[in-house]
Amino acid sequence: MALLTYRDALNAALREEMALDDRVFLMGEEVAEYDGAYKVSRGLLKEFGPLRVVDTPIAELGFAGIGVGAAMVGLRPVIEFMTWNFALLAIDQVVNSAAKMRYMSGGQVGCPIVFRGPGGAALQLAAQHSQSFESWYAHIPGLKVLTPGTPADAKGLLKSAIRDDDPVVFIEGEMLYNVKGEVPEGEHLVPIGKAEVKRAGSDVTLVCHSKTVTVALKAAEQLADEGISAEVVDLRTIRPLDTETVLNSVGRTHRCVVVEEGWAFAGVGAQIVDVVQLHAFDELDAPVLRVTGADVPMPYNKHLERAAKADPAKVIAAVKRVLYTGI
Amino acid sequence: MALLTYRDALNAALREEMALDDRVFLMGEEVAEYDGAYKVSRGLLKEFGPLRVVDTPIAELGFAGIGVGAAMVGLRPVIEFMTWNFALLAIDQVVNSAAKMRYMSGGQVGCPIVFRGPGGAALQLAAQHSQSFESWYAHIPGLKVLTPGTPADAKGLLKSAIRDDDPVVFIEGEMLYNVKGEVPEGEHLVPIGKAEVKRAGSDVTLVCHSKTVTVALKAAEQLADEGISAEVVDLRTIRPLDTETVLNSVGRTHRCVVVEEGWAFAGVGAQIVDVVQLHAFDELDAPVLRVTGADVPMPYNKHLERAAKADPAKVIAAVKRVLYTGI
Amino acid sequence: MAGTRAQTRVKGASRTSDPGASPEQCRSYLRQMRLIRHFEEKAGEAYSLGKIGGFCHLYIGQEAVAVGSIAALLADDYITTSYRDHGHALARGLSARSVMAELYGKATGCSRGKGGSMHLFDASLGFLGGHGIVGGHIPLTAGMAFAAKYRKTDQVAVCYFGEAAVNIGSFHETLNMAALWKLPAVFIVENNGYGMGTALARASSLLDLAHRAYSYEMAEEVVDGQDVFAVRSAMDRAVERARLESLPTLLEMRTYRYVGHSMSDAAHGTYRSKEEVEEFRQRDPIKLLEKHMIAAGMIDEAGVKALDVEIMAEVEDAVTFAEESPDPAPEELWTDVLAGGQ
Amino acid sequence: MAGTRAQTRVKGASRTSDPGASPEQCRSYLRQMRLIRHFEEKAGEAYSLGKIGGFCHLYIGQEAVAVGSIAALLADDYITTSYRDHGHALARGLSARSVMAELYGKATGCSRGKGGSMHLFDASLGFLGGHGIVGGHIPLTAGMAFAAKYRKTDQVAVCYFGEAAVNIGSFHETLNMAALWKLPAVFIVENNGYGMGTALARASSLLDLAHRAYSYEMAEEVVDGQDVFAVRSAMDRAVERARLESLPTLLEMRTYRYVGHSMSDAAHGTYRSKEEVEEFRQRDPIKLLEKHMIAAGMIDEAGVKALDVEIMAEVEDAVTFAEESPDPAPEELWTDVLAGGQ
Ligand SMILES: Cc1ncc(C[n+]2csc(CCOP(=O)(O)OP(=O)(O)O)c2C)c(N)n1
Ligand SMILES: Cc1ncc(C[n+]2csc(CCOP(=O)(O)OP(=O)(O)O)c2C)c(N)n1
Ligand SMILES: [Mg+2]
Ligand SMILES: [Mg+2]
Repeated sequence: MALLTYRDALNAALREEMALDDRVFLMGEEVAEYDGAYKVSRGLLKEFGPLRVVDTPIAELGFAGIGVGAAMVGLRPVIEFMTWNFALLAIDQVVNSAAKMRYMSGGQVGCPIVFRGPGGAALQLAAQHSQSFESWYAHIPGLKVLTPGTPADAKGLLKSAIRDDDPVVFIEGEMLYNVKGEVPEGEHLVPIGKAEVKRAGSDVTLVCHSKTVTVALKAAEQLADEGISAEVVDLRTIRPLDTETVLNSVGRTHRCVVVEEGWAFAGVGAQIVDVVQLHAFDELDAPVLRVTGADVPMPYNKHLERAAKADPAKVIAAVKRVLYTGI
Repeated sequence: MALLTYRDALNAALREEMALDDRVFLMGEEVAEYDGAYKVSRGLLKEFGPLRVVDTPIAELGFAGIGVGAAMVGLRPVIEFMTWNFALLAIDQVVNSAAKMRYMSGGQVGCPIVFRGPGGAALQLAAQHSQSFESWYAHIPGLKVLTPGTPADAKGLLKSAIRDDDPVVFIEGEMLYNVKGEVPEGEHLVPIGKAEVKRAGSDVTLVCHSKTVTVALKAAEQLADEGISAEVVDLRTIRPLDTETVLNSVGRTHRCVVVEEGWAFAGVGAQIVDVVQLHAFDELDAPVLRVTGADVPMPYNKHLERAAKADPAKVIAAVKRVLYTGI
Repeated sequence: MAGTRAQTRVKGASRTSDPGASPEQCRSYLRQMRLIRHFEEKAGEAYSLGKIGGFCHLYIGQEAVAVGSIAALLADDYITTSYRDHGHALARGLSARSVMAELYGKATGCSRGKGGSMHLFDASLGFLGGHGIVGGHIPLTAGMAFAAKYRKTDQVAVCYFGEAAVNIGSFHETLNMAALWKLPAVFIVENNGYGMGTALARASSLLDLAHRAYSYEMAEEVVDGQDVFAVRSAMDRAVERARLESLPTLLEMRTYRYVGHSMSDAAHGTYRSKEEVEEFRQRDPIKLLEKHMIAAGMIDEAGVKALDVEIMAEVEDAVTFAEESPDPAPEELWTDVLAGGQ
Repeated sequence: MAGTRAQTRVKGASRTSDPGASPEQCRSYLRQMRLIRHFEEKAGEAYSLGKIGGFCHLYIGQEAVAVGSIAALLADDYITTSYRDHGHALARGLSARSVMAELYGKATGCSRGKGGSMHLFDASLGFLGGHGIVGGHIPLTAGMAFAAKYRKTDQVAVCYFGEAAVNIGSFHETLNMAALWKLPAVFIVENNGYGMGTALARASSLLDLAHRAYSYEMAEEVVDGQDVFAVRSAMDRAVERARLESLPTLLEMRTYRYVGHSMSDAAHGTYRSKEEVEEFRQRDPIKLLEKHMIAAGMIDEAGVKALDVEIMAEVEDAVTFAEESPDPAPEELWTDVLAGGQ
């Protein structure tokens, strides 16, 4: 095991996959000479040269489409969006080109591409720079959507994403880049479509992903002090969703709280609720509760911003409600 | 009451509001000289002239942004997207400009704009032209999302949308334009945020919107023949959601099926499920079931396409499941 | 201010240029153009009969562009185009059968009935769609050119789009990157004068669309798109520039569609006059080529007739094939979503 | 192929042009430019102390552009700019207090603490943001110009953006429509040579960005952005063209930022050398103006000092005001989402 930051874990995944497969290249704004806006691509230009680590103009729609075209003829592009907020400009290429290509060509033309970059809010970046779009992408058949919450998952999932034959939306936690964690040495792959129980428990299931994994784990720790045993299920992959792991857990705990960074309406959590009530209707001892980002554009002021975010206190309050204790 | 097509009802709403308020203008591809790709704007150029009915180049991002800018300084633009599929190119302006403007300006600058056009699948238009995005827009705070299912609602909601001080995403049913229905004479406004019970019933609640209103009503009719009484709740507005009307109905029927045209994952129906299980947990006699579009890009072949769509037979099957009869 | 407002349309002569094309070459052009024309007419009929559904955009009048330019390509070059794609597909060598069957939505169609008229594909011929979002395929093509450069092959990627697409962002973003990165691509604007019902002058502040290339320091050329030889020779230059120098070119082909934008649009009436259509019909690319060939003694009236009979039979066969082919199996709804099945 | 590769940078003289501006005018320019400079330096300090959060993009080095161009506007004209917006806000007359308080996220900030550095607004001054998506505000500005034309007022809408924004689709789409519809807008590219760490030549195939206007048959001008008089006079021409003829202009202002892209980016080291920054500092717009004024006898060293003291006090006052102002009330989280409250 090596102790790596989430950033360096991603960097290692890119480096290893680029070394293994010369069809893999990285393209995006500032990925080469600047080593990446968030330094995820540090050193890659030096190692792989400018044909495989490509700085682009500010033209998200264009370079996303260039990636899709290259993937259609067999390369394996990794397209970095400086953040997923800017990817709104490119979303037509993700949804109307990448996700549909295989189907509308009758299976002839695949699109093995990874779109990656940070999602969610950082600190005080305000309304246009603090958004979570995983529920949007997960809505779309033809895409896979990955949201690692730890350095190990970041590395293992990115490597799997690059090897995958389908278009993958890979959303990194902007606040996670500096987080350190143990990453297995050597070839470390995390399978797409598999959630993981990050902490076992018996009283309530906390479903989370990306940045909220930390939030849920913190809440679970504090709950443990109060004698409440929370199981933390990290989805890791949003699409295809590992309903089995979620249902197994809820089948044991009979109570569920879903925690996500994004907005509530038709968010990832809504889909989890749907799945849980559908398949575990008779198992549930309380409605599934959701902790989400506040239903407002993100404010700049730091106190307001803090209040807008999902945090352990909100999770704990929800857990107490599903346990019908306290409040 | 007048018998109007959905198309003509929209046309009347535009005409009336443009006559009432000279800040209102219509802009989009082919809206003027061509009378609209779907003829919704028929005759408006003649009546209001080229300053108020404006043909644009194919530049969705640009003209959506021009609309937002005009709205920021007090005009009331109605921006037509030829279809919502093409609006993916403009989605940054809808989400990052229109929806955020009031908030990030600290309340100074509003954005009274209507983005409208047809959504959903028509007939054999294949993968890139057959998509429903209402759950995406409804995910975003700062927007209102309207999806009329009848000519009367089309007229009344469009008039309300144009008078509204917030950005409104107005999604018309591409298959509904030729549908006829009674529309009240004179000033007819339908309030934003109010669902409507389109058919009363006592055994099960069918929640629907846009094109699936017809689907649900047909299913209800056939169910009636089998002695099952279905209540049909047409959401009409997706955001802000009228949870009260939905919950009132489910409180009486204790069973609920949500029908929508779009994909399942994190769709509108997922949010309805969330709301229902949260607030009517103890009222529910069965899990809430969902009937959605098949989780695939839309195929061209007409038989496959038919199989991909929500239809009365699928609704009836779901109803029987929540009633634990048959199947 | 630069960019003098030139004539929107090349006031071409009533005959083609004469590049000294061989009789075989000429015959091949003629055969392809007539095949496309007949195919399209037949598709239009089938549409009216309800055998073909969805949107259907015919290429009638523009045949010389696809035929003359695709003739300049090698077998492993890449081609993409918009929804108005039947002509390009046939010129690239997709069989009339596989294209007609696709329009019918049949399992034997080139996209196995899943793509339809707007999404024709044949990966084995480097024919990579058939795309429905205006401008959407422009960056895709640059991506294919990027791949060619990346792999150090000498492939060329060619992209066809209408003149209305030059006003959309992806055109701009892509051309800048293609020029900046010296990608072996040819961007072909088929300027048929209208984007649906909107005349060029009502959509673009610059009428000489080829001059848009100046913004990217890209090579450009304006071409008489009704003259198959002119198309071919401009394309030869562009392809050479791409293949040998790895440089992109913007070609503006001035052409015209004789029919409506799609099957639901009348050929004239709303946004253009019958007279205008008639006038442009005078420079029908097929007639021009025939005239040249007859004058050059390459074919005579009887030869034209014979060719027609042959082509009619090919198209009839395609229709029969399409009619008789099976629909995709119901479970096909669920396949091809992801690589490993869904 | 058009578009000769000119020098990327105007090799300006070591003094300003002299348009015979009045002493009052000159003094006002100087005051504003120095205010912006001091304000920015102070904001940088406060950022380092953790008093300001988020992204913070300073304008140091580019002051002559905002000051010289905004001086040409009337009170009811509209202005938008990118996230690098402090300079424009101050030049437009937002108080140092309201801008500093916004950077501090306070309730007294010009956007009530909700927008922050990137989203400065003052609707009463027609200052309509402060936008964070590159290119996103370009069409908004055209929309404001559209509104002016629609209402038949003679207002002008002005849009500032960096040179890296010219490669994005919305620039292209908007300039085409602005030219086509003859909108009274001025589009100002502040060409400071870099988009974050990317030099112009690595992002744009054309280096003479003003020439991009040819694609739209739009008027254009290249301007020495370090010379406040040159900026003013070019802006006068553009504003007149907009106000009197209702025609848009693209102005390329050649300038330079002395500091990093944002607070987390070093001034030099990665993508440019210390020497380069030093070289450009030689043509500091403030120094150039002072030199002119001193030579013309409009001010002396003591006068400059006195002005400085005054400005320092104003900025100090702004800081104190910001420090002492209250945060927005917690319930402010929920307001301003919709018109009627949420
Ligand atoms: C982004 C987008 N906007 C609008 C449409 C609808 N649409 C389809 S074709 C077309 C006109 C295109 O004209 P042009 O590019 O000149 O090509 P032509 O049809 O003449 O071949 C429009 C507006 C679309 N498919 N995509
Ligand atoms: C669409 C989009 N892509 C990327 C970014 C991230 N970003 C912010 S500023 C910037 C560089 C812009 O450079 P330029 O336009 O030259 O303006 P300058 O910062 O020099 O003032 C980038 C890439 C963004 N905000 N929006
Ligand atoms: Mg055209
Ligand atoms: Mg710059």
